[in-house]
Amino acid sequence: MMEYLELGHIGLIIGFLLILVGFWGVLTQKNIIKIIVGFSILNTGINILMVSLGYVKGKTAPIIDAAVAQGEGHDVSQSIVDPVPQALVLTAIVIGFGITALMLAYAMKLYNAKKTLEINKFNDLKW
Amino acid sequence: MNNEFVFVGIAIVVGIISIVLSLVAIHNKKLSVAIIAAGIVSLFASVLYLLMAAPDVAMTEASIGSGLSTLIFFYVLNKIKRSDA
Amino acid sequence: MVNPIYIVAIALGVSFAIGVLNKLGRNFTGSLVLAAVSVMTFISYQWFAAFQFGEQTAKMIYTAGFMPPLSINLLMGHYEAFITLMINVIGLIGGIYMFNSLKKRGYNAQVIYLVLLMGLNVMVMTRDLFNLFVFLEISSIAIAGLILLEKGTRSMGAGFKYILATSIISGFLLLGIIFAYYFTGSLNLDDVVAANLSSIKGGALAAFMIMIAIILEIKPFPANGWGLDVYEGSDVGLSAVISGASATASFFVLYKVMDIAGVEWNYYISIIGAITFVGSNLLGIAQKNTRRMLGYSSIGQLGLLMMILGFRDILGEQTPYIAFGILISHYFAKAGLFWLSGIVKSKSLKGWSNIRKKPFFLFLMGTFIFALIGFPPFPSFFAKWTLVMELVQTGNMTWVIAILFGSMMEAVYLFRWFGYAIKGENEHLEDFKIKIHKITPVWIAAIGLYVIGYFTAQFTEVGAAINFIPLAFVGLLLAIDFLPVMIKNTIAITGMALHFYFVYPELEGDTLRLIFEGIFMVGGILALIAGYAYKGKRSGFYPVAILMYAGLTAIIEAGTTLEFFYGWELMTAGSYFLIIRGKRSMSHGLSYMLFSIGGAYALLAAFGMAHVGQDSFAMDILNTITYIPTWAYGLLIVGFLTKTAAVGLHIWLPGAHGEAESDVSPMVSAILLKAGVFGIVLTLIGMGAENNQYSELAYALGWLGAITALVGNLMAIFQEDAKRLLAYSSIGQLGYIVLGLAMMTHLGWLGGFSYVINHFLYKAVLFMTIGAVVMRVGTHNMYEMGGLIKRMPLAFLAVMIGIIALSGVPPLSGFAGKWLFYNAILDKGWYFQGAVMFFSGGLAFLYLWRLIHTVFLGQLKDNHRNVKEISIWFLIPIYTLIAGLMVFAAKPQWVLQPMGDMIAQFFPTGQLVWDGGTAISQYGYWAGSLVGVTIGASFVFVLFWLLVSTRKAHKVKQFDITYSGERPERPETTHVAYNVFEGFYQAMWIATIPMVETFWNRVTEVLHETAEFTRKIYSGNGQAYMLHIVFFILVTYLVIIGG
Amino acid sequence: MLKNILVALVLSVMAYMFYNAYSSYETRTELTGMSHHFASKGAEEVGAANLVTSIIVTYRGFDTLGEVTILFLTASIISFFLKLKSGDKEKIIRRDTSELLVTASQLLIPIIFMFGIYVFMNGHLTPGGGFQGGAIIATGVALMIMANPNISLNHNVIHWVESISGVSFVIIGVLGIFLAGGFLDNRMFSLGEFGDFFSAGAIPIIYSFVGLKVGAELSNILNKYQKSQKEI
Repeated sequence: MMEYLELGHIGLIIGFLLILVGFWGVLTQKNIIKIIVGFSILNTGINILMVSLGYVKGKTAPIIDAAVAQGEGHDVSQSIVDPVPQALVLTAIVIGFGITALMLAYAMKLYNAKKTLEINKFNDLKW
Repeated sequence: MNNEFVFVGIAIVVGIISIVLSLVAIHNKKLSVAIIAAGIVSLFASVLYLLMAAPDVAMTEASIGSGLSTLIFFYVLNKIKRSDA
Repeated sequence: MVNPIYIVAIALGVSFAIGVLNKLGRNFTGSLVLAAVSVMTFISYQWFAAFQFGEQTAKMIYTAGFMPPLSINLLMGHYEAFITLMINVIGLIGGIYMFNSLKKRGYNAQVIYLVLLMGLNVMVMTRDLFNLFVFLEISSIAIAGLILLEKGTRSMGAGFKYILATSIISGFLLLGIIFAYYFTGSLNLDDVVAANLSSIKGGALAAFMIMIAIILEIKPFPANGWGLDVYEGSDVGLSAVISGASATASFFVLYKVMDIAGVEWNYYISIIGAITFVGSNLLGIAQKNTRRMLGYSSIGQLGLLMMILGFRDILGEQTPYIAFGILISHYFAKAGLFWLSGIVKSKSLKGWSNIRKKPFFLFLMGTFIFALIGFPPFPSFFAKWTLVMELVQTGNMTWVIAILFGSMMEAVYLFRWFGYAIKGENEHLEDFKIKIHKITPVWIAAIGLYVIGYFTAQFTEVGAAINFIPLAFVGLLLAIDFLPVMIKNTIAITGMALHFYFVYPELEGDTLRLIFEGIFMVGGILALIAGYAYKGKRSGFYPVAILMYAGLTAIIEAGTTLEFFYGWELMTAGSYFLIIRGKRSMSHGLSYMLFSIGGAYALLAAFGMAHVGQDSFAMDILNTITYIPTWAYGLLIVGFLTKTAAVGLHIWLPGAHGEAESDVSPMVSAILLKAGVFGIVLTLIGMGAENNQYSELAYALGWLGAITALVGNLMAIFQEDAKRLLAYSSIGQLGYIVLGLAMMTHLGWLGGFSYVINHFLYKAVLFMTIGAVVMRVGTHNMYEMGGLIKRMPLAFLAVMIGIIALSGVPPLSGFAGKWLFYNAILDKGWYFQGAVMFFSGGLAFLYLWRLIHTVFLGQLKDNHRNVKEISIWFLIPIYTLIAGLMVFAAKPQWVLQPMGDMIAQFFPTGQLVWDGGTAISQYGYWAGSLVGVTIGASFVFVLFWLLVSTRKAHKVKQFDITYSGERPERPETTHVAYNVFEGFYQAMWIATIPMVETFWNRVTEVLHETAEFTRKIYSGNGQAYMLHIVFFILVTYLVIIGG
Repeated sequence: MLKNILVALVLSVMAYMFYNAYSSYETRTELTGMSHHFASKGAEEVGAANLVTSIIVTYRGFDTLGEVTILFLTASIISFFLKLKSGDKEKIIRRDTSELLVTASQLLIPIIFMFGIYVFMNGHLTPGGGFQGGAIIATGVALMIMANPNISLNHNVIHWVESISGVSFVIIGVLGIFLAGGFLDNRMFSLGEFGDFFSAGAIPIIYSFVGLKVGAELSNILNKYQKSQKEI
């Protein structure tokens, strides 16, 4: 049991749960703004998941300062967490922001067009 | 080692709160509440990132994920409310 | 060589710079964007050329100067170069097409377009999973932005649904990528492949998520409502780019990525592809909106490509060739159709009747549709051929059936659409403007298809054997379509004569082929002579007529099954166009096309089976089929029977032949039907001729022939339309031929062959004469004619001779056929079939007399008082053919003896013995000239006696009729010929229930209803679409990874 | 309601899938694969103390280019999407902006800008970098707009900054091909003394351009949204 009480596992669980909650929102809410909120929660979940997968137990941030370097010859790889997922998450956050902004612009214009935010009202194209 | 346990404790608390808040964000009828809740979820996520030794991500999440996103959400909400009036 | 990274650098440099340069005006920025795309095109072309024509090997480009997996690397290999070239070319042409619509929305739209292309390029080249994700997002977002080029709520809704769907998909992709990284410690595609994810615990799930996301990008059925909405709702230029560039890139990404998932995924990909291909094409049937229908078709084609990708282990080295053929055809054809739809503007299928007065539009549209269906000479034809050959070879018949069924469905809706365009009922023709920058891209796409088709053929040994000269001749006729009939007709006839002259030496000695080639070529020339009777330009007639003849002659000359199939499809296409030229023949043309395509697919499958175990495509592999041979021969027979219009497959014929133009009816009846006969002859030879091991097939075929003869003749009796009467009569006559051949004896074949020649001669005479009469009197209905003997005695004489020959009474050659037949039946012992034949032979008299009696005898109608004799241009071929009939009647041994020698190769026993002009069989003898003299003498005697005995009969004038003081409201009903078979009808009405038609109508209805019902899942609700996606993912998950 | 049950069902399958993924996870105790290389050789190869920065700017600089492009794309789409229709007049928002907000913003904005610039210029040494710095600058812009809703941001400035920094980013990338190992290689300049401000080759320069570009793009997006408020 104790080995699961660790940041990686917890992050993973939180991430998965947020993804599920996000999907729930995306698939059940009729209001477009709510759907977008669902997406942003979904994205947050994925990001937490990514960082968790890069976490190495008990290691510090991947910034090589005096505390990490500990003098010449020390292998830095023994003391830091994985920097790659962090770089990826950074990218993912920015992409997520872009998409959210775009969705919101759409939401605004869709509302302008039909004065409603109900997603099932926008079915001019079907079948 | 001690540090780690404190971190785990904080993470669990933060996690539970953010899941509750995310449910609030999905189910609250008021859009403004939903947006703020989602913003706070994002903010708590950046706390988690800090715990997991990812300060860069934490900064980005805090500024873009919870800051600018929420701001845009409110722009849109504001616009929609105003055109209702 | 320019480093491919410059594709990115230039695109982004220009995009970023436009933020400042936009002050110089939108035309400038637009041109700048096009210039950038040109440079990108050049870069990818340069690489492609180096791979294709040089010795270039794949080049890895490392960014940041570090080796992967540390940094991101791009690969420029042969395929990458080709795919990026495709993307950039369509980007360039499409950019020209969209120039104005982009300009209208400002420099931002122009920039987005450029970035979209850049994103697609990188998607193709990158070897890094996360980089793939980033650039996939770039292209998705760019598309979501460009959808807004089209204003209005519809497109906005479509765009929003698109973003929602792609966000879900990219979420899964990201999850998959990060797990793949977690398990393998690398993001590099090659590393991940090498790590063999599926062998790691949990790795299979990571691979699953990546794969399913990429597959979803290709919009698999049914999780593709969002994609369809985009095709329908966005600017057509964008739809063309999505279908041509974006779908191509996604497909390539799937190809690139699928290695990480392990071999068992091949199978899953095939299944998803098959479901998509069949499902989308089925739903396309119910579609009335052009763009959405094209969307269904696009998605369907991508499904087919997915199937091919899944088969890559089965198809081996052929995979790239097949995928290339399908991909490039779809790429040009679909883009071309989208572009066309942007010019025509009409959204509904029926509105396309706008273009019927614009032959070049029809040409373009036809080119694209035929390319999509996989007709020659387009690349898809060769690809589909190879695909079916390889699949059958490896025992994957089920897949072949799925592919052919899906293709059939696609043909249904595309040809229906084409039909609307050619002869829509819609009378309000909205004219549209044609802008040069919009039509040029369409032309480029069409020409590209032809050129690439030619090179695709050259690529394989068997394809390189195909003779493209006749097709080039068709192209020439198309190019000179603006000239008057006189010139074009002469050129066409000269061309055919020259062809026959050059081919003749090759066929000398091969009597079988010579007979058919003679019918096709000589008959074709004679029928063309009648064409001089037409005035004006007769736009579009000559290319399609020659197309049909090119196909026919290709069938005869075919040395390989591919050449045969190639000829068969050309012939189908040409005859389809010929048939639909008639006034009311559109619906018949459609059913003709569908039956023909169905038949062609049966042939294709059968050729595939024949190829199994025989490392050759030569025609003689048909003689030694070993793989489920009964099925193979059965399929061949069914395929050929669609062309001979055997009962059950005949419903297209009466309308198609009856409504065709006067000189087209003989072409499609007397000449074209023989192609089916030729095919059956080849099949029966293949079945072993005298040593036939498939007697059950031949037996069934025999009965089918007998019933066809009966039904054809029976139906002919009910016709009031002279040309339909002849058409039904043809069905019956072909029944005789089939029965004769099916007997598989020397005499049976001799009878069948003499019918082949006879039917050609007299049916050409009859159709041409009646057609010419119809041209003069302006109606098909016999009861509206009458007494025409006075106005057109030569036509009367021709019809007279024709029906004597047809009915098989002596002295003309029809009797020879009958005599041989009855001998053969006695010989074979098929008495029941013989009885049916005998009965239907009697029926023939019941309708034939009407051609003389109703049309030529009796009172001349008022409005026909001044009609002239039929045109001299019809009389020349008619009397030439009659001369042929006479020769055959007088000297049957001239024809039957060599024919007998030929048949003896296959049926050495039971030959007819010739004694000079006298044929002797075991049941009696027949001396053609003696019979002729006897009958001729008795005929003269009877005529003389009649003349003498009716000397005193007085002529009845037009109004010399007693009306009993009443004037009938419809005078024509008093005509003796009107409803003459009322009594017969009451006895035989049961035969007139169109059971066959009802059956096929029911089939159509069921398909239609299924489509109509299924497409309701596309409710238009973006959330439902997301649910579809999630559902798709999870169902696939449960199926593949399971519990 | 039926739909919610269906969704719940679907999500439980998804939860099952996630459970499978979770159960294959084991706590990581050491770096493997490429991350090991980054940790042990990264500082030496690229010369940046912040490994995340060196990955973002150099090793995976191509991704970052894409990322910047995505923001650029969204900004472009939003600006033609939310563009006022010709003929629409902008309305003046009459709102009393509080004295406090105006004063505070006047005081704060320069500081925020300075901070943003500091963040991206020190990206190779400390946490933060172009994206964070850009976001901070955009926040300053947002504050500016909030303090005075009728302020018309000088488009030209934003566009010039965005354009020039974008083009420079690409040009530096191309320079990398000629001066160093490949596109976006930072070693075209000397790596300098590890930990110095002027070190890590081109990273500070690239990250500054990224920061400026991201800041301009985000400000652009915010500005468009703000303007759309004024649409009648």
